[in-house]
Amino acid sequence: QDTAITEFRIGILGGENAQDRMNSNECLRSSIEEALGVPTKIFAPADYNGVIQGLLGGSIDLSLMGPSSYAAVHIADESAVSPILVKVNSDGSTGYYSIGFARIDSGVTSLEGLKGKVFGFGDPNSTSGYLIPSIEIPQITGASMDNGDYFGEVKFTGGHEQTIVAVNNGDVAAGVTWADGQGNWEDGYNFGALRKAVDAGLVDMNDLVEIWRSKLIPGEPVVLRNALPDDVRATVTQIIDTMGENDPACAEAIAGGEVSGFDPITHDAYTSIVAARLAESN
Amino acid sequence: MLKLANVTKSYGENIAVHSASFAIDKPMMVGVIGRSGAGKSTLLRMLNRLTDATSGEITFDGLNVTALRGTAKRQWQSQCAMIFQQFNLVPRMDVVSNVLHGTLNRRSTFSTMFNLYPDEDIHRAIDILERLGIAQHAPKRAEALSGGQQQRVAIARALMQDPKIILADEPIASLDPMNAQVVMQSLRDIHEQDGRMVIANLHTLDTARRYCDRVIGMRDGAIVFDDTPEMLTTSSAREIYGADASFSEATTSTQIEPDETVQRRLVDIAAQ
Amino acid sequence: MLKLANVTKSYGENIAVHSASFAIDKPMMVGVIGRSGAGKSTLLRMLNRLTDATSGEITFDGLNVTALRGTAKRQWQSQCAMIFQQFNLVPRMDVVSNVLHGTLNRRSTFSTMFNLYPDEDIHRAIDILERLGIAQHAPKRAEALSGGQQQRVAIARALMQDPKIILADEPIASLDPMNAQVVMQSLRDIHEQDGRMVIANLHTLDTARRYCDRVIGMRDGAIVFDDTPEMLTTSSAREIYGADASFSEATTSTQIEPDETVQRRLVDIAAQ
Amino acid sequence: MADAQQSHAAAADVSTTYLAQIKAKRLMNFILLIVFLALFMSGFATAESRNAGGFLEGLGNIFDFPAAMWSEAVERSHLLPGYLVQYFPSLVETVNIAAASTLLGALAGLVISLLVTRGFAPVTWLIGPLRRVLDIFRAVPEIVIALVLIFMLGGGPVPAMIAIALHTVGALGKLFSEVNENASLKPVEGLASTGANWTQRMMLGVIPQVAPNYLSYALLRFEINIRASAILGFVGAGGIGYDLRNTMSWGVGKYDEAAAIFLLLFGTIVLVDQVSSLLRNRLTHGTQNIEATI
Amino acid sequence: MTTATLQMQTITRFSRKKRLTLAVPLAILAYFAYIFVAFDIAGLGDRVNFGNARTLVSDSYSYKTHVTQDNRSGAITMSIEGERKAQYPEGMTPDWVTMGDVTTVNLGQGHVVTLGPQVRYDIPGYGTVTARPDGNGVNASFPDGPIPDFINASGNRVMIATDAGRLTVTRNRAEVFKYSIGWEIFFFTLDSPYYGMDAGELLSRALTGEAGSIVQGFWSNTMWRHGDVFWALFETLLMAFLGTFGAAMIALPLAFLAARNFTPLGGLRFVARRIFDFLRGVDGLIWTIVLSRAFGPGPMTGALAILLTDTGSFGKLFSEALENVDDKQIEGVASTGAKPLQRYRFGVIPQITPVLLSQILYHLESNTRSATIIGAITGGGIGLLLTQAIATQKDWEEVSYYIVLIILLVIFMDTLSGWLRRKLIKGDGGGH
Ligand SMILES: Nc1ncnc2c1ncn2[C@@H]1O[C@H](COP(=O)(O)OP(=O)(O)OP(=O)(O)O)[C@@H](O)[C@H]1O
Ligand SMILES: Nc1ncnc2c1ncn2[C@@H]1O[C@H](COP(=O)(O)OP(=O)(O)OP(=O)(O)O)[C@@H](O)[C@H]1O
Ligand SMILES: [Mg+2]
Ligand SMILES: [Mg+2]
Repeated sequence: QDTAITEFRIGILGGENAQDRMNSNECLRSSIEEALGVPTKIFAPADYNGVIQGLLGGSIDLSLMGPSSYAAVHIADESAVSPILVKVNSDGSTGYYSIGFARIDSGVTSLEGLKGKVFGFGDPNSTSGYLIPSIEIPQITGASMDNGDYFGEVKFTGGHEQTIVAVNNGDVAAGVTWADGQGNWEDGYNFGALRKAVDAGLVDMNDLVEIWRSKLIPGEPVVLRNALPDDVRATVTQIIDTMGENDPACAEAIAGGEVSGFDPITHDAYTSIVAARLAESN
Repeated sequence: MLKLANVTKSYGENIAVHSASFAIDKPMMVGVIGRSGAGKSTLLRMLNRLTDATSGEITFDGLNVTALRGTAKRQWQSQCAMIFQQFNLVPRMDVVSNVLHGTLNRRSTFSTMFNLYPDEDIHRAIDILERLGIAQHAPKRAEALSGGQQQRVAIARALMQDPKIILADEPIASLDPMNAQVVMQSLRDIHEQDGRMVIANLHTLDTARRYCDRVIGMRDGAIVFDDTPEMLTTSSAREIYGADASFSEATTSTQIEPDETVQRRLVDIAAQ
Repeated sequence: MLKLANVTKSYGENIAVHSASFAIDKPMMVGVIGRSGAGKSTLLRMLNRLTDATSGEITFDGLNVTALRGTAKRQWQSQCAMIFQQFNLVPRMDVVSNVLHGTLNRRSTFSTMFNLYPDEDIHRAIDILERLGIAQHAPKRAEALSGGQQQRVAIARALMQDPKIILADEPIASLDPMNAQVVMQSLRDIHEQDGRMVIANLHTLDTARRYCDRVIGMRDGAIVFDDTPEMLTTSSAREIYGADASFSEATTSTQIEPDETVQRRLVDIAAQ
Repeated sequence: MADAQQSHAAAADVSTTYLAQIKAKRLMNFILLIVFLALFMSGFATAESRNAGGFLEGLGNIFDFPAAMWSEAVERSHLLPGYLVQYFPSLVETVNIAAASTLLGALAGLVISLLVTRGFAPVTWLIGPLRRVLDIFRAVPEIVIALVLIFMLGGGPVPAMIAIALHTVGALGKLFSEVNENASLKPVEGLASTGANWTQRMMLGVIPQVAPNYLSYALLRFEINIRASAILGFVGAGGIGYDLRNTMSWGVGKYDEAAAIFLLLFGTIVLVDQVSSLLRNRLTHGTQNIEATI
Repeated sequence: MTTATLQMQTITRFSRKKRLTLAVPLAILAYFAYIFVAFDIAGLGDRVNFGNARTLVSDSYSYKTHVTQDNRSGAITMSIEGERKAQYPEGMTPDWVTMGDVTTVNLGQGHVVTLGPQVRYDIPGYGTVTARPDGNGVNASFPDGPIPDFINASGNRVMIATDAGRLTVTRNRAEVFKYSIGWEIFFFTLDSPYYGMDAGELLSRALTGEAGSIVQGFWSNTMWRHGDVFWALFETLLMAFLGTFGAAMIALPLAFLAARNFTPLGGLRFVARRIFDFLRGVDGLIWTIVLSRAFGPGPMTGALAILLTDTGSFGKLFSEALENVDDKQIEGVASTGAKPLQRYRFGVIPQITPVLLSQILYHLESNTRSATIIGAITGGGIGLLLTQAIATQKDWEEVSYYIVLIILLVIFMDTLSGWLRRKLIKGDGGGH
């Protein structure tokens, strides 16, 4: 293992504007830079794959990513990264749900109403936007997710925001995205992609209706590259672990919603996700 | 028939044709002579309406040609065929197609676009080519022909228009003397046999004398001579060509042989 | 000095030069004549080692030229300058740079890569251009010059090599008679004033007669004549050029005027 | 004698001027070279510092990705034919997008190019504005138009087709008008003298002259457009690019599919490339600058 | 041959030509018909979203100001486009909002909205709508008669969209949108001291020593982020520049390997050519993905991707140029005893420089466009900003801004490369 690093690189993803994302993670960047004493940079590629490749290739050191993306990295190279921390919701729970939703005026209220219609996934590397629903929904419908099998067509919209907009615009009849499932539907729950869309003024939740909800998905892990020196790993872990108490505003900014902080986690929590992903692979 | 009244064309400062007036009462073969830049081409182009006159009026059988617009103008162009010094054929198209272009004004845009020419037009085109002695080249591309042959294709296109007037702008200037004779003879024949009016710009006096019924001389845009060829003396030629004492007819001559030989050759060529 | 012994060059079946042998004992001006395909160019190219002889031996002052390889071969090339019919200059580069290419063999690869030549070379290049009467064109691109001027640049490049031998392969074939005289005169001057050996392929008998001290005639790859110009009778010329009875010197002549006039003109041109 | 001296003085004069000139030029070239190298080096340093991974560190890993893909593709090579069949329709869609947009773009480019060529244009004051329109069409990257259109029309091939067609109009319009400028006006005038209308003059007088060059440029565009259409698939415009992106970003587990799609796409591009350069060579000789203006 | 047979033949020939000339447009038509079906163009009418189109167009030349009342606390916030970064600071309001016990929002044309515990909207020509949100719903009341189309009301929500603006009332909040023309806060954000100043005043202040802070205010505008946008443009240009020139430098020596007259070894030539084909055939975008494993996201990855693709293109073009060189010049240089490198330098390079330069400059321009696209994937440059702005589907004015910048950049590069081409190739000094 390296004894010293010259640079620390954070990869971020999510639906917002690249620059907004960089701005909301600025607090994390500066505290890590201060603690490690090396230049620290943020990178915001357009899709999940950029960060995954970065972690695998060793050009990204830290990322907060979806469980499925983590699983993708783990499958590609077991020794590349490990999850260190997980987001804790404000009620103390960890984890979230994949939520299926449709426009209220379409009259669809459940998966049954969607037969023959267009269904939208987010990004193929998304846990809640693809992986989990692609396994759990067929168990309910009793048919595969192939085009024309149950749904008329299954599309990838490209990301959570795009799914929400697509459903809201009627481009797809229904879609899946993620939410913590706590709080009011009108607000888009306490946090998640729906809440962000509501806060950004993209949608009015009164126009939408929930039609399906997955089993609890383990929360988004903070992953750290294994090849980093131990002291770096320890320092970074320490900063984020105590973020909830020391700088709650920053914790919310990087988590993208109300959280109480971050708790330690290990790979064991994600074995089911890895299994799901392997099942989806060829 | 054809009447020009004070027809003037100016390009900015430069006056190409200056108040030209003349009248031609019956179909005849008219030669227009004058040195380079005298305004011969401009005069012919205004007759065909390729160029618009600045002022003055051209009338033909009472029709005010200068005032025509759009379809009526194109209609007039189709009755007043033009032959160019450089032939102005479509080089990559075959001879018959080039001749058939003479019918464009009569046929619909769509049908000409897709080569939908009536059979009788094709028959006529071949007849005309036959008459000009180049029927055997009908399927060739225009660019594959010699200059004299191309000029005859251009004449065929003009005849295809079935025009009242044929305008020829230095039709033999790009040709060797041999071919020049053939082309001029063809124009003369057309005039004599079909009774069409032919107006030809010529750059040689002897050609004008030999083939034309009337000669118009231009100098610096103005008409300075208008009479029968017999009246074209060396002194009047000097007047037209700029009164240079060193002027000699020989410098403009293209005559090559006594007539009999030419006639024999013409027959030979036609028979090829 | 220069000695060829049974030098042969064959291209597959085709034998371009067939067992050529001759010796030249002192610097002189040698003309090689013969009709197209006789092997003149091949002979010169073998001398310069642009082409390798198939068999035979060329020696120069005891040095076996045919056996040279690598640096030694290039060394030889630099002592044995070549002038081509088409000048073979670099047209996009200026005249002086082209002349300086004559020093390439002497200078290091690195410095020449960046066009870095010593100042004294540049001075010498311009002096040579001056001598050939084209110094005023020094900064121009070679492509901007007329044929005769370009050929003089090529001669300047050759002189820049400071060669023992100058080979010229039909140096005047692409030039008009006027320029041809200037170029031949320059070659003659170089021979006379610098005492260099000049071997020139020529396609006209009168040029060979007028400028050369010795004439070698080739036919079908073999040397069929080797003597002074005075011995070059019409009958020996017929032998060289293929014994065609219709052969007449006039067809190959480029002479334009009596000598005095040419000389005057040359002076005029040089003074331009 | 005096003459010789004089001429020698003249030569010295030429020498000094030439030396001064050549030294200025040398210095200029040297400065330009240094400036260029400095720009290049500092540009590279900037790019590297703004990049996540460094150049030298990354160089060793350059084959990781292809190797991962390769090993998976080899491991499950028996599935390959199946994938090729499965994704063939997507390939057809991509090629169709390219073909339709090239055709549309070439037809519109043909008309516009005639409208912007002096001597052919029926309305002279339109030449300037239309040329600016062509410039703008050429300047906008296809992806921009495609993304905006996807927003309005939803995903699928149509936005890609329109986006590529617009760009093609701009590119071909300009190239065609350059070809037109070299066309002879004589046949056009000849036709005008018979009373032919504008359409007839253009179709019969101009098109036969320029058709081979047009065709050659259009073929080259088709080649470029296949690539463009595959790329637009990446942003949701359908076709094989969309499948490639989905399988590639899934990563391990679907690399074999990605490899199959890549093979399809690459094969098509190479095929079209070879066939079109063969055809183009036949159509025009001396195509020195053909690729240049694209 | 008689005239009659000639005529017969010609007619047959013309009917063949006729069929051929008709066949081409018919084939094109048939193909378009197929495309019409295959791309389901008929169904496009259903899929097209005119609402989106309208948003896009109107957004790109206008902006909206949100006035929001939190119905629980009664707090009023005002911001442009509803963005937190563009909130009106305490004590600052647009002149059409009057704060007080109740807040009056004057939408113009007689449309007035009053916010407070009870929300009122006076709609000229219709009447007054009131709504009193509480825990049970919004409790709206309307003038008598049927509710018109521009009102969308349910127990939990009332939405009124008129030409003057829009009012939405839910249990939690009441929100008014007022639309105005222009790109507000394009130059300075609301919290900047220079906000709302006209050009004359800015100029006079700039002259009195505030130029630095004025530029700073513009540069660090948090809404439009001109500084970041500039960097992004620069990154895009940088990728194109590095990629193009890097490729040219690598391709030039390799091109000799692929040229028939410089590499007599057929095998080597074949290999070199296939390498070029491969580099070209795999598009830059795919190279980006391949390279991002090794180098991670960023502009260098993009530049290298362009470099790889263009090495392929240049290799092909340069080797073709090399095959067309004139041997006479090389032979001329060789005859002086020049060494091999010198032969290339003086016999070959001057001949191919014009072709080389013009190709490189053409590619520089077209790579500026490619760099936009590649940046969208690799995480750099204006392309990323643009795709992200489009993906979020709300900042269309920013999208327009970026598009205008991209067009200007490409047109600039086009002009520059044209100018350089004329200057370098036609002008003197090409051989050096
Ligand atoms: N399109 C034009 N624009 C400007 N000036 C023109 C144009 N066409 C002709 N001219 C000028 O008008 C004058 C007459 O030209 P015109 O071509 O009619 O002479 P011409 O007698 O046919 O000469 P030539 O024997 O050389 O064909 C010349 O001075 C010419 O320069
Ligand atoms: N590179 C080559 N490959 C094959 N044959 C060649 C080659 N160069 C010359 N030859 C042949 O060698 C013979 C002599 O050619 P060479 O060029 O030496 O003749 P020449 O006397 O210079 O003729 P010319 O006056 O036309 O220049 C000719 O038959 C020619 O075809
Ligand atoms: Mg004329
Ligand atoms: Mg020779």
